[in-house]
Amino acid sequence: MSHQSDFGPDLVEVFGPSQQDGGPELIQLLTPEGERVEHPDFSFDPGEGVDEAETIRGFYRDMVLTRRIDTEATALQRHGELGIWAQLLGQEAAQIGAGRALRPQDFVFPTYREHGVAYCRGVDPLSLLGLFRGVDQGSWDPNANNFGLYTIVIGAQALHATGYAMGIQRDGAVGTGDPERDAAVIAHFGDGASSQGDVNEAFIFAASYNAPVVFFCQNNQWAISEPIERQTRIPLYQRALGFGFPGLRVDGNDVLATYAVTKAALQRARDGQGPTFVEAYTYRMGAHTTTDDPTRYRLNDDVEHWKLKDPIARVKVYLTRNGLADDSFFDKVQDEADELGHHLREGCKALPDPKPLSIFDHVYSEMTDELAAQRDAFAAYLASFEGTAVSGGN
Amino acid sequence: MSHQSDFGPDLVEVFGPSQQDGGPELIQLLTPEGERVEHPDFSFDPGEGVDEAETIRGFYRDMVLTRRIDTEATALQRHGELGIWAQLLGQEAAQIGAGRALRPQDFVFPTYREHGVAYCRGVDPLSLLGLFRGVDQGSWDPNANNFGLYTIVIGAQALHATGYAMGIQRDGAVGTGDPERDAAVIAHFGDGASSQGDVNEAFIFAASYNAPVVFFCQNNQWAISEPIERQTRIPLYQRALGFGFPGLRVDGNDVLATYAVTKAALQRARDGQGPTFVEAYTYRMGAHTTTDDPTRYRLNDDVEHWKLKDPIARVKVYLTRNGLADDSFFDKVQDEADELGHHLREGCKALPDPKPLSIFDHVYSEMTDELAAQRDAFAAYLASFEGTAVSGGN
Amino acid sequence: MATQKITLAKGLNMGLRKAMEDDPKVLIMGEDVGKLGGVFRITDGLQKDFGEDRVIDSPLAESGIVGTAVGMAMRGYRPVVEIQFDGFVYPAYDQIVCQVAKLQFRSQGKLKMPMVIRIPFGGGIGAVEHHSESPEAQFAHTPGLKVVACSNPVDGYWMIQQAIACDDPVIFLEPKRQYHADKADLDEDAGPDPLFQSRVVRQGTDVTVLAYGPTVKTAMKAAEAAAAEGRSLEVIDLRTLSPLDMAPVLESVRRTGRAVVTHEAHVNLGMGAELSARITEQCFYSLEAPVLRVGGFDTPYPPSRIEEDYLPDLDRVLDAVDRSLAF
Amino acid sequence: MATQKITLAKGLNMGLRKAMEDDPKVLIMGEDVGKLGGVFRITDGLQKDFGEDRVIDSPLAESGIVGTAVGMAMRGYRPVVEIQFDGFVYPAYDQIVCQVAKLQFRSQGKLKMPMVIRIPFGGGIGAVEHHSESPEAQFAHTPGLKVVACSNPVDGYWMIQQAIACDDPVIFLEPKRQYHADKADLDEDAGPDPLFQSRVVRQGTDVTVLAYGPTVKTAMKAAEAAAAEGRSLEVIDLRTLSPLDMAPVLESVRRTGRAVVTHEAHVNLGMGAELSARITEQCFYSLEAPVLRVGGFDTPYPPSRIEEDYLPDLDRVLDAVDRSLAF
Ligand SMILES: Cc1ncc(C[n+]2csc(CCOP(=O)(O)OP(=O)(O)O)c2C)c(N)n1
Ligand SMILES: Cc1ncc(C[n+]2csc(CCOP(=O)(O)OP(=O)(O)O)c2C)c(N)n1
Ligand SMILES: [Mg+2]
Ligand SMILES: [Mg+2]
Repeated sequence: MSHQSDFGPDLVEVFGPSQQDGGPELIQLLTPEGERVEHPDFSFDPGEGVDEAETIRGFYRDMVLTRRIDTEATALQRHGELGIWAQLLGQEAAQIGAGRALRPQDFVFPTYREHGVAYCRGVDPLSLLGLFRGVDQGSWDPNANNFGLYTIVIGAQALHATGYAMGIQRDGAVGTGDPERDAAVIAHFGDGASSQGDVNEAFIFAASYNAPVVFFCQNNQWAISEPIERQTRIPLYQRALGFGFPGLRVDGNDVLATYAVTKAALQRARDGQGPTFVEAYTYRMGAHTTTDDPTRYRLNDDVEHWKLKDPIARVKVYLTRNGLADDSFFDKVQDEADELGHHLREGCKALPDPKPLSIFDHVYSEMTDELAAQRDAFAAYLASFEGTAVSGGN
Repeated sequence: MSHQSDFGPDLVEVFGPSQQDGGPELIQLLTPEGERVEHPDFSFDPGEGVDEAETIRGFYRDMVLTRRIDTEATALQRHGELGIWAQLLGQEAAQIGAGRALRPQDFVFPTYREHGVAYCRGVDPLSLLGLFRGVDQGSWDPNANNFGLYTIVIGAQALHATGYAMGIQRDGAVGTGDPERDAAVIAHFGDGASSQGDVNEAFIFAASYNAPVVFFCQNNQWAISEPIERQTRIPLYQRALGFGFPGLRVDGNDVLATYAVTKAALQRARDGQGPTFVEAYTYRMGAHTTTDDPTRYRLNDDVEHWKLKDPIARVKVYLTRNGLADDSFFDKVQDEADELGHHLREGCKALPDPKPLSIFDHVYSEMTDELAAQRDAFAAYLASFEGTAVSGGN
Repeated sequence: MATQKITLAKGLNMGLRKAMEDDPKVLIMGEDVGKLGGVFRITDGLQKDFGEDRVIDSPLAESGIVGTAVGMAMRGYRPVVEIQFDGFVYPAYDQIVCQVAKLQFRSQGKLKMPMVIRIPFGGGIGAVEHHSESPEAQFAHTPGLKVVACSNPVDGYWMIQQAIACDDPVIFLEPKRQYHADKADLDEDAGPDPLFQSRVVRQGTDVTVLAYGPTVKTAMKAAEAAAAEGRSLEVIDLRTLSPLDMAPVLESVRRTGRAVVTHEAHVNLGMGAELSARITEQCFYSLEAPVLRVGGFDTPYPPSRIEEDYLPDLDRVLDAVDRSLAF
Repeated sequence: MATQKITLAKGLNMGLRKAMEDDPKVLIMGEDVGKLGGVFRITDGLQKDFGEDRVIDSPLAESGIVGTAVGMAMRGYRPVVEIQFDGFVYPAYDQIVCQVAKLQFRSQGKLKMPMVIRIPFGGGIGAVEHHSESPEAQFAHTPGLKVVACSNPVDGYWMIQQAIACDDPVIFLEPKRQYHADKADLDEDAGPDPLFQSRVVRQGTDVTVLAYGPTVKTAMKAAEAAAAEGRSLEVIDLRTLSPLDMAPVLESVRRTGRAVVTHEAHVNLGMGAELSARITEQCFYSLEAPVLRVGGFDTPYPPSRIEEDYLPDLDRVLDAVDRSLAF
């Protein structure tokens, strides 16, 4: 039997050195050193009659502004203006590559970290701060930019995305060949989320109904303090093979490759060819959130190793070395970033606190008598303090 | 892009004709015609110094008795002695093959249909009836035969099995090489259960901790009225590949192959090589349960097609054709079956109804005062009717 | 239109059909709801007539069913989810309480969540474990959800249509024991009562008995038996459990001074607890006795051979009535 | 042994360490409980000292954590599961109510389920959605589970050890807002009260205030403020929510004739409803006023900037006390 009991994958291989940088299956079009490279299946195509350099400069700008959103918000948290902030430092290329691959009619289901994708969809970055400041739970209109609300319960949105995609199928907006009509959905989640039942059920439903959804997983190597090895012992993109749809691992720090792969996956969905799993292989350079202390669980060496793969630096090197952008361009982007920073700093402090009685709003499409009575009683209670100072506090 | 958007599995192929009988990957050692065949990786090995024919005759006997348990219970339900019964007709080889591959120290987590496995573990078939009669919820001691209670919530037991296996690891009862010590767990579930989050999470945990568990899925092609295609669009055994452990598809109507494959998978687990997914490819010949009406959702042709693959008939043909068993043997097995039938018929009617006050027992390890008060009040209430006839009923 | 005699199962089936005819956005999702028509046949014939895209057999995963229904609702559909049995709603519990219930609040009304989750609930059918549960209190405790329970064929027909038309998520509880029991006359012209209104189904003067779903019949039988002994029970079919419609309840208790609540769910933290608390808060000086509760015991649901001992029946209701009157 | 000053977080950490030292079968499972020591550091240092096999970082799946813990318990271990935040217990709800709660009953006592599920609960920490929930009523409504809530560092130290020693599954609620708040003196020689006993923490004569977990502090503050106004409040820290320890509650209410219950959970079907119902059933003639409830409103938990308006505070407790006395 011992021969027969000796089958299955060789784990040493799986997380051996070959994997450290994503392994051979990593799809890359722009190296950390800023060199363009070829890939047999994927190439960077900005689209009919669109200037390539212009597009890449646009990506650069997007990533710089996205990073600025992150650093400003982090600073605002330090200054007590935000309760907490989920940092995306290091994941700019993954988010801009995915965000720019979308068409207006596509719909996005984000986690709590998709600030770059939100920016691509035209959501005012300021409105992202409300949730972290505690003045709302997501103030943008999901249907205004086809960008859903941040979802905090890990994995829940993967099912919403699949259901939304099933709705698109029922609207006959898949596989018609009309580029303005055919739509797809992208579900964002992290490496840790891949362990949740909901995410795996989403794979089941998407495969069963061949739903037009792209499962976009940013594998930033960590779920708070837990390394990717705790969630999977094989490369994560291979999870899709168990459900009968393709899985791809792209260099998540390479905006060109992420754009190309996501665009292909989205088109495949719009064409009616069903779901795709995209693993954007990247690294969480910051803490899990501003309340986390990564020094308790990870080595600085890793972080240093990944610094060399910075998603923005490689594009800057590429643009400069090939004379596709000059200082005036970079200065202009810098100025825009400063403006954005100003907008966020000033805007954040100006975000109005909700009114106490708003607690009772929108629990239902119309307030029930039961709830109205509770609200009125509370209003009367609050009124009873007018003039007098509430001693307050618990 | 259209080229690039054109990747992924060809679904026509997946459920095309090649799949109908399990496809090329089906592991088979005894054909429906009763011919022994070779397989490159698996062979039937009854174990050191055990007579092969004797073992196969034993399997035949096991399957006949198991089928008799099923037919008797079905009849008892028709006569109103059971509220419901989950039939296993057609799945005898899958259950006996798996059940006989176990060692005493292994632990079994069954569904509600594992009557054949229960029989292999030495659980009195009569005690299986209590649950379906409504006198208990499983009256056997799980630790007496290392056979857990029937679990009705689909998939829940897959996690229990994985946790139990993690306990075995902590007891140092894996990979010691001591055949009396090393233990494994087998988790039974169906094709429909493979869609539940719990089952997929069990795959995640088992892979992450390399737990000594065998996921034994009887793909009987149906989840009540839903065909396997609703749950997966690729052969189910391939699900395991997405989680990083081996998956195998065995002819679940071939007791020799099921035994060989399950035995190998269990040994692999005991050896510390981790989980294996075994898909026993079979067919639910009966209704889902005695309350189901399959004529509403499936064609008789399928059933006829599968009749030709009967798990018992092929063994009888093999034994007779090769002169390994004579009529006296078959008669003896028949007599044993009749005895068992008698035991079940008489025993079932004799199963005592639970006492009303037993409702309050074993809710907690010791009855709480709160519950004792409730019980006493109910006892007093019941006593108040003594003599008088309770009008009763809702 | 002529009246017709229908069972609860028929009423629900007709109501679902009507809702699907009236609004093309209405979808049905669940396990075995298609060809089989559901294990209770409530969706019988609907897939045949409305197609597989509107009557959707789902993979075997409740969280998946409710979670994808959320996405469909966001896309503008009105999904009606069937949970096969009460005891199998729990894998979907997270999606229901954290997503379905909260999306309107989270989005400050920018998103609507017009979803109905149908749950055959309660016991008395001789089933195995997990097939006879009464989970209503857990949903009623969750703000953002509405919870209703029908008790008869005519309500079944109307209430399911009203629940589907409601822009809020509605947990729709169906007393499975009644599915194929008594028939009633449906007169479509008569029209429905508002969905979120309780109804006095028998007038009385001595004690108010509050019931919903399967216990309405129990309460009515108790009232008949009591009448024979010269006691006049007023019976209220609550129909809506969240929000509660307290007006008729309070009006009644102020008259009778006594109330008994009966449900199959565990007494501890069951609907009876909330009703007792509210009645006492609002009728303190009218109460001649504390509100008494008759429900399932605070134990798991027992094996079916003794379920009738576990379930409230007319004798236990009458016993509570006696105790109330003895105060 | 000398007494030492500890926070609730420290008390729980020490209690867990003690339990692991005393019984090698005790295991800790959860997300980030290892190197990180949990997001609240309650398991700080335990993996370092007891190893990865006893302090187990789990994949990110709550149903998986609780479901595998069930299997470990069946194998003879005593798993202590950490749920990272109250709002994330729901993916495990099915395993908790259908398996953890029922296995002893299902097996007629042949199986034990000695599992502790630790849940940091309640609000007031300025967190985002799902991080400030109070799910206790849903678990207390489930027979087979025991539910306790600690309110101070010393109880934290003892109660966690007692819960781990208990052969029944215990939902162990920790008021996260108090983790690093006030310190208290732990005198190990003093020893604990029984786990399932409520405790009068302040004696009074006018109104009985019932609280648990985070609201015990609120109630104590209210009692002080009331005393300044010449009103004497008796405060009871319930400590156990299932089973309830009604004896001291009834004894107190019979003396004061008035009761106010306060908790952060929604009022509708919260613990206050059950306490009101039981008190009214058992002290009907002693009550001078209905039992009044001060809790979270019947809305989802609001954005943190207004959470203090949502949460019961001393003013709202005093307001209820006034209303009770005005009856
Ligand atoms: C159901 C649930 N459990 C636990 C948490 C707490 N939590 C928040 S983020 C996080 C880790 C998520 O890791 P990953 O999916 O990799 O996403 P990342 O944060 O790395 O982007 C955890 C455990 C949660 N939000 N939801
Ligand atoms: C969580 C849950 N949902 C629904 C059910 C109702 N149900 C009982 S058996 C069954 C089908 C199971 O199919 P499969 O897993 O293939 O096992 P089989 O019955 O074919 O052996 C369903 C939906 C259940 N028991 N548990
Ligand atoms: Mg991550
Ligand atoms: Mg099946």
